[in-house]
Amino acid sequence: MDTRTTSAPFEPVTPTNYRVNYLNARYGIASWLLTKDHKRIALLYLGSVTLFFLLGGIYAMAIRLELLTPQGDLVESNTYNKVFTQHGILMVFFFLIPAIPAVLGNFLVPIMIGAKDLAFPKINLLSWYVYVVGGIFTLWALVSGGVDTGWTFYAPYSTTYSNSYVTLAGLGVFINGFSSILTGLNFIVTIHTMRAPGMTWFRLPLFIWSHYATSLVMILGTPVIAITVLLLALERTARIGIFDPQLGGDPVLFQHMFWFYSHPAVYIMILPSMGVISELIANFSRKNIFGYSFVAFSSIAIAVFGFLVWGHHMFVSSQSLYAGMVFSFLSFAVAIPSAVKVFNWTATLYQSSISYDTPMLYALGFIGLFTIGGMTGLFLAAMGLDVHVHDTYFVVAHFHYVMVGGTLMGYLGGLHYWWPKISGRMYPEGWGRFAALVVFVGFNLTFFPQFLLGYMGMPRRYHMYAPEFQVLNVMSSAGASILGLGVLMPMIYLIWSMRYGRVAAANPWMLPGLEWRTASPPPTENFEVTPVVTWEAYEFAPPEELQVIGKFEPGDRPDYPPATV
Amino acid sequence: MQSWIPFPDSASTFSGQVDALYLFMVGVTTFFVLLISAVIIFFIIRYRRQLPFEIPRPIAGSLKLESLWTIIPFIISMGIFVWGASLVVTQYHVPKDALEVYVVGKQWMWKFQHLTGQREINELHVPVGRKVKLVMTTEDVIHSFYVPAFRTKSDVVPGRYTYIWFEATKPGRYHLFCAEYCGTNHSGMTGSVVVMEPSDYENWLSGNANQESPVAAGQRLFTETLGCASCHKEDGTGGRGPALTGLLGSTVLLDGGQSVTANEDYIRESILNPRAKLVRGFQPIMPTFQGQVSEEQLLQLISYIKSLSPGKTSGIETSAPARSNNPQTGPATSATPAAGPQQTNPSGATPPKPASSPGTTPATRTGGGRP
Amino acid sequence: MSEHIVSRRVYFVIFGALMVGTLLTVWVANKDLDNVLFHGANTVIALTIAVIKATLVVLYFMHVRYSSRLIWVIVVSGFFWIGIMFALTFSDYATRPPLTTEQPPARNERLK
Amino acid sequence: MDAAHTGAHGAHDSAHSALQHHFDNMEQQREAGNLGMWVFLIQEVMFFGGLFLAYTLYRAQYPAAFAAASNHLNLTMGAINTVVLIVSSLTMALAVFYAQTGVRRAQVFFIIATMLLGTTFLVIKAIEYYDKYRDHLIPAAGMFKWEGELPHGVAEQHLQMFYWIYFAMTGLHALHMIIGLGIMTWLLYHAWRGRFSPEYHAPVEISGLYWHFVDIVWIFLFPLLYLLGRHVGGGH
Ligand code: HEA
Ligand code: HEA
Ligand code: CUA
Ligand SMILES: [Cu+2]
Repeated sequence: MDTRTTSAPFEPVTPTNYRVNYLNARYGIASWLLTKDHKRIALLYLGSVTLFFLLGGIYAMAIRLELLTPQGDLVESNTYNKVFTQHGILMVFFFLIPAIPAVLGNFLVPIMIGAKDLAFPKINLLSWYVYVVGGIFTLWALVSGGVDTGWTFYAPYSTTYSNSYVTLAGLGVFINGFSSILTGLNFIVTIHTMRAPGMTWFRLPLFIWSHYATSLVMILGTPVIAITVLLLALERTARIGIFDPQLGGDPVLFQHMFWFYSHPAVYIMILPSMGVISELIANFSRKNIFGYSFVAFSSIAIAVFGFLVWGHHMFVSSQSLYAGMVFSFLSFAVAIPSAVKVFNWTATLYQSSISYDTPMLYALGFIGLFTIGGMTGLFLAAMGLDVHVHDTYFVVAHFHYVMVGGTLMGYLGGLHYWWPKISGRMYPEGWGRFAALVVFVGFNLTFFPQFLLGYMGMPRRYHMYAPEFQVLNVMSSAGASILGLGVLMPMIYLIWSMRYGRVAAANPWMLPGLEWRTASPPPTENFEVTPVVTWEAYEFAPPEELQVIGKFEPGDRPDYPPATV
Repeated sequence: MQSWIPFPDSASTFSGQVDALYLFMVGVTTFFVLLISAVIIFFIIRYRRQLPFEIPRPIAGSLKLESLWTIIPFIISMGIFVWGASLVVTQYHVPKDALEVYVVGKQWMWKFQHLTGQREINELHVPVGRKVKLVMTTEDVIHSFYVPAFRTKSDVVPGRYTYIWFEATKPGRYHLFCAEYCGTNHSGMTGSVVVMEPSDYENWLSGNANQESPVAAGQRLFTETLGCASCHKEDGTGGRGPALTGLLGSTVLLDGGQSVTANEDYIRESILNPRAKLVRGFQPIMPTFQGQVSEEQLLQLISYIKSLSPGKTSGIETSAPARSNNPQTGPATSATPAAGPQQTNPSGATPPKPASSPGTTPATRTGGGRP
Repeated sequence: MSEHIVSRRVYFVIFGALMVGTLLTVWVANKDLDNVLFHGANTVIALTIAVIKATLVVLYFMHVRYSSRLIWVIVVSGFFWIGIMFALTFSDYATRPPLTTEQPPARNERLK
Repeated sequence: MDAAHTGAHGAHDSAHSALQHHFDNMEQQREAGNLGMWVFLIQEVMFFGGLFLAYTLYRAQYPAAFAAASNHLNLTMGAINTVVLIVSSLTMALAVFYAQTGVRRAQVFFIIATMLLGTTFLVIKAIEYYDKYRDHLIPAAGMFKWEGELPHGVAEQHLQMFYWIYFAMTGLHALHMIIGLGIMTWLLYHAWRGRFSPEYHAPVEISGLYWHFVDIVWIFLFPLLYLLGRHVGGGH
């Protein structure tokens, strides 16, 4: 257990708090708000996505409270409609899509490939500001009175009938899209051009592969949602346009354009998390990933084929049956690379050396929950079944299994795993494991009953429901309160650990990845000297051989690294 | 209604088939989840870390295994695909001999009209053991007609007709939900489908018999209220406007050389936006009726025009793709005003009413020019 | 890896070709080719000319002809993705029961 | 493009004043910039792609209306603008050429020429917009009025829809031109000060890519908006 403390005998690096690192290289608000250091920008993102997650979580709690009883007795229906819409918008666009790429990806992509920074540090900072501006527009819509279209903004309700602040919220989503695009652009260029000597494509950690795939989706998909919500907002304002049938338009075209992005967007959400899971599984079982290249290319396959299936959200929308069949077929095809990943992760554990640290618990939870979530995706992709369960709680359960049980688990696991690198402190392991357990139990209690509800026919976005659905809804609400506690715990103890946690060593887990071969927290330029990579990904070695690159002396060279505010 | 396993009522001819696929999927899922969980649990116990820094022997992978777990899931999923796709054809392929009911969704209620004239709101009475076809549209936003016990649903989309069908197998009262979010009272846009024994159904019909049938209502609109008959003749044999007898399901030659199959959507468009498809040989003299007829009245007109085509159902059999207006001609080259040879026109009189411009009546929220 | 400098001559030749393309496309747009060639010929020709012009700009003005394979892949994938968007969207619209056909109608005695 | 060998040892040119701290050498920096612009342009392709999709769908659905509305556009101005943009692409290409060869005066001259042509384009576009305003063809509720008789088989709202798409497409295109002019101003300043040399001229090159892309968008917009359907209506 004590392997992660600084007292490890072969630990070549001295404690961090003596040294100049990216956190203490500069002080003051401006040094954060104007920073071009990818690590600081990652922290800016960490703060802001957490804020949006809390807000979205509060909305989730409001949903679950309202649904305790069949009558609409807590809030009135307009309020409820705004609550789930805003829950969806905040969670999807302002939490889950940026969560892993913009926080963990931003922090780790350059370090893992041995670069000093992302290719375009200013654009990286710009992306955060764009995100913030998009967020402000959305929050502005929320405080002005909210938006009630559902996160899917379907026309003609959104263009013509809704009396809420659709335009503002749409602009928020539009602006936020560019933040995603800029992040993706930065990653693609960085991964292509900034790899350290010796870091060949097949030595890249799988985290990088999955971020590369994610970036492809961000670049190719996000512009389409941008133009779509822009047209929607303009149509709402000008009362002329292309989506409302009263104006000669076609509401189904809106759905095509919306899902052209929003289905690939679900892979923006899951792919980075899959990258995290690959790291966790390999590193906590001290074993190279089984079938590295299959896992790597399955990410690319998911990204590419993910663009071919959007019509599975429109099986009952009056889309042509033939198109529906094409989309259904392709949806099944795109499930295969996900299955390949799951099997490879499982096989990696064979004859390995598994530790039960918190990140690993999240990773194992991920595999189980993602399998359930993904398999229920196949229920939905089967047209005959989707006709029955479309727009019911079955869909709600499906996507929470993949988004919360999948992505959120991966995010929490990754956050714990890299926390020593990010903050220079260990999180409390006991609390970590306890919280992971609470999250797992709470999660299943919340969302499993929703599958049953969905098959029974309870439609989603319902403020009141038929009395026979109550028992399962109460179970779900009870689970949600456990889940809420579960996710609140890490927020508290991680913040606590920033001050009171044990000081982390450079390589607390004794792992070979490049991020573990620099100080914790790393200096501004990540490495004192550019590393030269001579080892494969997940090539585990005895601790003596895992040298930290460069020399860091306590209190040495206080002016190093050069200022890059 | 509630048993200890939560499961919905099953009350249509294909609800059992949907359940079968569902249970099969549950089986496949359970199998894979248990398999993976069991393997993982076995591994994490068997291979738990013994020494802090042990380095297990690396294993690169295995092409055999990779192919195995690519191909097996692929085969399984293709099986599910075919099953699901054939099921949807059952669900959405509307049989010809079905009893027709008109459905109009509106924020936030369902309006029904039977061919025999009965009108209902949020409650639909149907006989057991009869195929029922619903011709559906909406006055405002998208709604979705969903009867869980029948395992079927379809969005109702403004500006076009969608169709579903079912054959109830068990008398009873079943939930009807609006499944597509449609605004404030979406969750209140519910009702029930009452399935009755044929005799009860006959009683119910005769108990509510004194309402005008849609055909009669359509005829009244046609001849009196809207004055269609002044051009199309009372019996629909045509005059300044084209003949409407035998129209449904036939192919109509258009000005400009294309032709269309006349179905409900075509008739609807011709009423609301008569200039969009001009029958060859006729002048564009017909005014638009946009804003003057409600969706229900449109359905009545359509059913009257249908009644002029005895023995014909709508030209459409499947429901989901029931969108009509899709010229597949190259852009800009069709509907050429000067292209087709002009046939003689019985009378070049001016329109009886000034054409009010479409699209300028958003307040009335009655559908619109069709996309 | 170092860059290739395209000569001025190439630029002027490409420029000339673009101007010719522009004149051609305007000239041909006013001819009614529906009856001369086939229905929709004007559209096809106008788009073909546009694609050729765009290709010239991409290859020469934007130096792709002299660039690495990666740039080629990026350019091609951009247009490929647009293709996906069009193909699958129209797989819906084009397979809805067709209303308009170019064939003469099966029966039009109603018209009398 | 493989960075694995571009290594840490930038040797001679790592001292160039334009080298940013996180790059190893000028070659890597140039490559990153170039690649970044291409990736950005692909994003732009998809952005405009959504509009092209809507355009294609509705042209197929309302061919007569789109032909009629399109014939109402000013072909002469559209054609002149096409020529103006193509010439500006040539001058831009030459600006890049003189940056690569390090001729400062010619560089400055061609950047200015490009800017002037870009401005000309925008002015002509503005005149066209004004004409549309005068003819009540602005697609907004209450502002659109088709004068004269509606053509056969055409409903006014479909004419409106053409103009909606026309303004959306050309408006976004013009916005890109304006941004392009902003970039050009920045380039001009640095070219003027002799910042670019055969060793360092990536910004000129990258801006060139952007400018040519905007030209390409117009190469498609011109036939789609102005030309298709001419042969049936023959102007107005
Ligand atoms: C992280 C997000 C995420 C992910 C990864 C997925 C993954 C998948 N989703 Fe999901 N989905 C959503 C988020 C996500 N989805 C959201 C948010 C919605 C609702 C949007 C809304 O309407 O608001 C939705 C809705 C949705 C629908 C529409 C439902 C409806 O509205 O009617 C469909 C239909 O096909 C679908 C299918 C799939 C499929 C086939 C996958 C596949 O990629 C899953 C692949 C994974 C596996 C298959 C599991 C692993 C496999 C094995 C362990 C081996 C066994 C495998 C086989 C036998 C094949 N999803
Ligand atoms: C990333 C995506 C994401 C995440 C993480 C979540 C998280 C949760 N979601 Fe959901 N959800 C969506 C995305 C997401 N959701 C989407 C896209 C929709 C569809 C919207 C639509 O239909 O348009 C949806 C809809 C949706 C519904 C359906 C509403 C309806 O159709 O009527 C429900 C119902 O139970 C629900 C519940 C929950 C719950 C209980 C959580 C829990 O996991 C949340 C747990 C987290 C917390 C509870 C935060 C902790 C904070 C506190 C406890 C408060 C502390 C207070 C202070 C700090 C002051 N969500
Ligand atoms: Cu009507 Cu929901
Ligand atoms: Cu999807």
